[in-house]
Amino acid sequence: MNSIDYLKDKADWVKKELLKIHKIAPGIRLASSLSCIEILTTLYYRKIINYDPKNIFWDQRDRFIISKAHGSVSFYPILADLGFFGMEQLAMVGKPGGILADIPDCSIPGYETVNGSLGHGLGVACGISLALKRRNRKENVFVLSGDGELFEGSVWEAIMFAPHHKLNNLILIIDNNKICMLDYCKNIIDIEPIEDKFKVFGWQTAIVDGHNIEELYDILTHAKIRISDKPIVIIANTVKGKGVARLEKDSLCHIKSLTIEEVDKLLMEMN
Amino acid sequence: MIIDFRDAVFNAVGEIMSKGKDVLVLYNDMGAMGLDKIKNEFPGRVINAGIAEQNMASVAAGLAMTGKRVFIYGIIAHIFSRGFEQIRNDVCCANLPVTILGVGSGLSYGTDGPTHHGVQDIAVMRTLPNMTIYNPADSVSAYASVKLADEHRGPGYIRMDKEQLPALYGPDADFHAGFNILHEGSDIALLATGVLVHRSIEAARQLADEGISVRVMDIFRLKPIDSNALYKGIEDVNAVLTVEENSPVGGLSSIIAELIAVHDRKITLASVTLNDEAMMSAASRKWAEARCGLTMENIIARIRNIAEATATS
Amino acid sequence: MRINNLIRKSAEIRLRVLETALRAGKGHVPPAFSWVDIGVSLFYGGILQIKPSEPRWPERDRFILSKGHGCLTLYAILSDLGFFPKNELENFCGHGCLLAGHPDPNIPGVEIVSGSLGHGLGISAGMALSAKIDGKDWFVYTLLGDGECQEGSVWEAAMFASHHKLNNLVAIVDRNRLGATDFTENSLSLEPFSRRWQAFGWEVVNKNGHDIEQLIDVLSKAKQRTSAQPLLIIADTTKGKGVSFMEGSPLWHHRMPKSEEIQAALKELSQFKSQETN
Amino acid sequence: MRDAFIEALFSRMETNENIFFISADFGAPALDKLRDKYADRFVNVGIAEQNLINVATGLALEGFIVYAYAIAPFLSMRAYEQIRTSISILAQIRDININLIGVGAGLSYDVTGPTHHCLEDSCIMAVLPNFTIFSPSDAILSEKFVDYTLRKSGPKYIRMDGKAQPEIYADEKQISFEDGFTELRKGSEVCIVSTGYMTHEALKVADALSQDNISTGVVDVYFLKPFNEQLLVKIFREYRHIVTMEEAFLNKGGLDTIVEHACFSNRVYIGMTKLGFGDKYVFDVGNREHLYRTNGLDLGNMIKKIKTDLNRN
Repeated sequence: MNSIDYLKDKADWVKKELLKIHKIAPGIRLASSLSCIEILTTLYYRKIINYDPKNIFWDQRDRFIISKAHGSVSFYPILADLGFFGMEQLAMVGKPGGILADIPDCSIPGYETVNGSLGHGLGVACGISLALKRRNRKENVFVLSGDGELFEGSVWEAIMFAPHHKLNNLILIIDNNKICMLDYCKNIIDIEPIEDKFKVFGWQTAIVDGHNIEELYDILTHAKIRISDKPIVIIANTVKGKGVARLEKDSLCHIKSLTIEEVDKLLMEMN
Repeated sequence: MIIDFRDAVFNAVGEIMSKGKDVLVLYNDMGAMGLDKIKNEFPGRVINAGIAEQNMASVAAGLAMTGKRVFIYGIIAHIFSRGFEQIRNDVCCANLPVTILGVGSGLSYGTDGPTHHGVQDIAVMRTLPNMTIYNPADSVSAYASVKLADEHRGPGYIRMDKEQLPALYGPDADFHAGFNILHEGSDIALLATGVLVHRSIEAARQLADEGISVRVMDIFRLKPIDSNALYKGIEDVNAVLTVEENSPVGGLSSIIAELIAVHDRKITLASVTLNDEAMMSAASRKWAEARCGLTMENIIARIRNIAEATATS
Repeated sequence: MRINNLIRKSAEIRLRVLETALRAGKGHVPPAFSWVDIGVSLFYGGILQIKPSEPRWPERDRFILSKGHGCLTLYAILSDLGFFPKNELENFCGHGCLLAGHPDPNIPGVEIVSGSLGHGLGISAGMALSAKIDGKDWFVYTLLGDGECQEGSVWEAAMFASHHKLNNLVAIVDRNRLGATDFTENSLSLEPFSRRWQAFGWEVVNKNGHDIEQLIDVLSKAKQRTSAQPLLIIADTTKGKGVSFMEGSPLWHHRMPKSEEIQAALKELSQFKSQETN
Repeated sequence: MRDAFIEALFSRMETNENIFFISADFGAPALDKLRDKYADRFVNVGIAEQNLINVATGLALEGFIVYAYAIAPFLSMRAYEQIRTSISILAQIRDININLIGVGAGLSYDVTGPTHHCLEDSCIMAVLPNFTIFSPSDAILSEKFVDYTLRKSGPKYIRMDGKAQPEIYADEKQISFEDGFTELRKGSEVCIVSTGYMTHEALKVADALSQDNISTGVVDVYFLKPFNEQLLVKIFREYRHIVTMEEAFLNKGGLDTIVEHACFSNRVYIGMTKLGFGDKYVFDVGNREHLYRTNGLDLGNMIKKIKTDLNRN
């Protein structure tokens, strides 16, 4: 099977597992976790990101910081599948004795830092990138951030910092699903066009369809080739609640849950 | 009757808004049903400031300086800490009528993890001069807290539990003292705040059957403390146990230690608090409470121990 | 006031700033010098509608000094205009005096507590929003330092102000290119500065921050603008302007001149007096 | 104090390649040569305290021993949530050695107004799990602490006075980082417990009291967290009155509260006098001495207060 078909299959599987998790942990941020499935799948299943599940803090790993941690429950099945922890954990999300919580934290293998409060990931990633640079190491630092996070001033401090220090080992992927918790971002504070802002702040930019695995694979592979001394931002346009019609249409989908019947119906359709 | 804290609080805010057009609400993209209601009722006066807590506090100060009465709403864990310096300099230094409505006291965000736990905010907000802090244990006192904060016309902070809790107070209850006695007793005073007031009352009831007479006081205003009045409430007992779902540093246990020291009283003082550690995400509220001894069984056991010790000494 | 008089006023204010700092042995002189001409344009150029006899006049334009460490200039101007007696300057940082090392609203004419950077623009946005809600005509003028724009909170406020179309807000950046220890472009570069603000939805104009004529020209048109955007004036300035050896030197953020330096500085700043007699 | 610390650190950077120094555009004479010589291990992040903390975290995760340097109130309060989330919580899971150096504890920036005052840092930092809080009273102590920071991982907050202070620890053997405090003077009646700048005042007070034949001891506590409760309580028991002295707010979880906690929970019931600042911002203008006077903390007043309290017992 070629890479793209393989990744598409994996993305489907991740989505099914995510829905199953939602059945036992209705408090997870489902819609936000749905919008980044293809991004996570592409990063991990074709080793765009280097990792070693047997040696989680392997010093040659690429660092991956999930700043929108609340909306990354779709990362759980991937980590389990790749052997970061046992598959049985997926059935214990949010349950006593399990290691996986509704909002991921740094005690989970595969997560590098504490998140769950927005606007920290990029700054911490800047520190890591700087450390790697100063040690002349070749690993990359990937950050997955939400778009609503860009409202936080701390993110802009980091956005200024990275190009100033020529952190071209830093690749920021924005899951641009255009919805915050309560409304479309543009109704709260309109930050579009995001790309223009990054450009004038000294970043190399790219825009992709965040659900198109072919495009993602292509751009992420290229992003690792350092052609300039600028940090790279990939604005991945996505749909919050992707693949679930009821969520896709709802500006409040961040806080919406599906009923067990709805999940079962979706799972059946996917099979 | 069980009413959500947020509903009670926003009912009170709505009433205040209907009386004066200069009342505004800002929130950091954090919702509540009660908020939606006032948003519809008072268009243009309930503003989503975005996920930008620092700016929200500064904007609130700017609005308040030009004659507005401002409420700001968000998750405790983020709102008190992300914009702390703005709350301190812009709101408290200038002593402005800005009331912070925070949801998620203690571990009420449970498995959402330590970034969402509101366990340090009492200690931190208590350092702010001019700040008044309310930690209501039910929706009736939550509603009253908003009204009291509004009367006060200075900076205020109201903590809300995310879970629904049964009402402790009737409609005629008076909250001006900052605390109320909810269970009479004469041997030991159990001073509780927030969610654990409920468990404390239940513990006192059970202990009454064993012949241990426990007075339960709901300390819902944590700053300022009416030192003399509160001291009167514990003057006659042998021992005090403070109970809170909060850090062991700077919270109710500290408040009462300070109070007793000021009055030079030789009194047995013990406290039930969370541990000085971050509760990682897989920790549900129940799990964490068991870990730190906030359970009914442990509160009762602690009181029995104190009762024995004070009886023999 | 004619432009020449304003230039003279600037020189007078600079001299007073230095004298005040020397007397107290304290204070940030170069960051005060860099915005003297901006301050003179605002306060003496017919821009700010204010009443020195009634500092809290509700219809006044608000002036927010966000870079609080530049307060010596504000003190000199406010005392000169009669907001408080001039002899208060003599007691700057003295025991029990009115004027502290950073401004607070106990001082007539001062709106906010500043001294920590990155607060003023958010507060100003709140004030401007309040004026919009109430349908008031007054404007908010905010002076920011350029190093201050390294604070994330400034960009939060920048987004907020443009989103809420606060065209009654005029921010002026004192672009002296120096922070406390280094050039801003060395510590955390801000350029392309005007394009960054434009990307955040602001109308931006660049002016020479020591050219009073230019400054008054742009400031006097601010209230007639039809654009919905808030206005940012990037005023290119020189930190320590007016004393040649302080100008543009990173050493001088809060250093005090020593004996010969004092004489030299006073001499340079007093030149306007001799010019007058000519 | 800070120069002694930075000088010592500078000399360690020669052999220890893991030391990284970052500053939020805040300087010191001793810092210039560090920046010149070790340009690859120094970064000025700009006036961006929040990012200072997050960058520190990233560097520490990659194995650097990080020193993050800024003015104390901005470091501790502007970036409070970053410190809480990216350092305090993370340190429970990951081994990170981060040393936050805040300059300007208490009122050391006397005339610069309340935005630069820092009367709350000991409390707000103490409430954060996994932190060590170091509060030195002189330059020797602060210099000696450098090797401790290299040896002992984990997050630390170092609150330094902004002004040079006289030497206390000319005899370095008196310093014990294991104990976290030094009993500078032994006595039998009054025990003054102090930290930071106030230790210098404490020694003056002790002199005055001793002249009046009141046997006075002085304990300089430099580890506010972890607080060596067991050993200190043992010392307290040898006295009949305790005086706490800290340049901080009173009754807000600072040194006074910590001492009270320690006493009550160990059933030490002796009289207590607490010297510090009341619940208001200090807007008075003047040097430190003047501010002490306007806040009732001039030497004469402090001694009078202690004597009054002594006579009451």
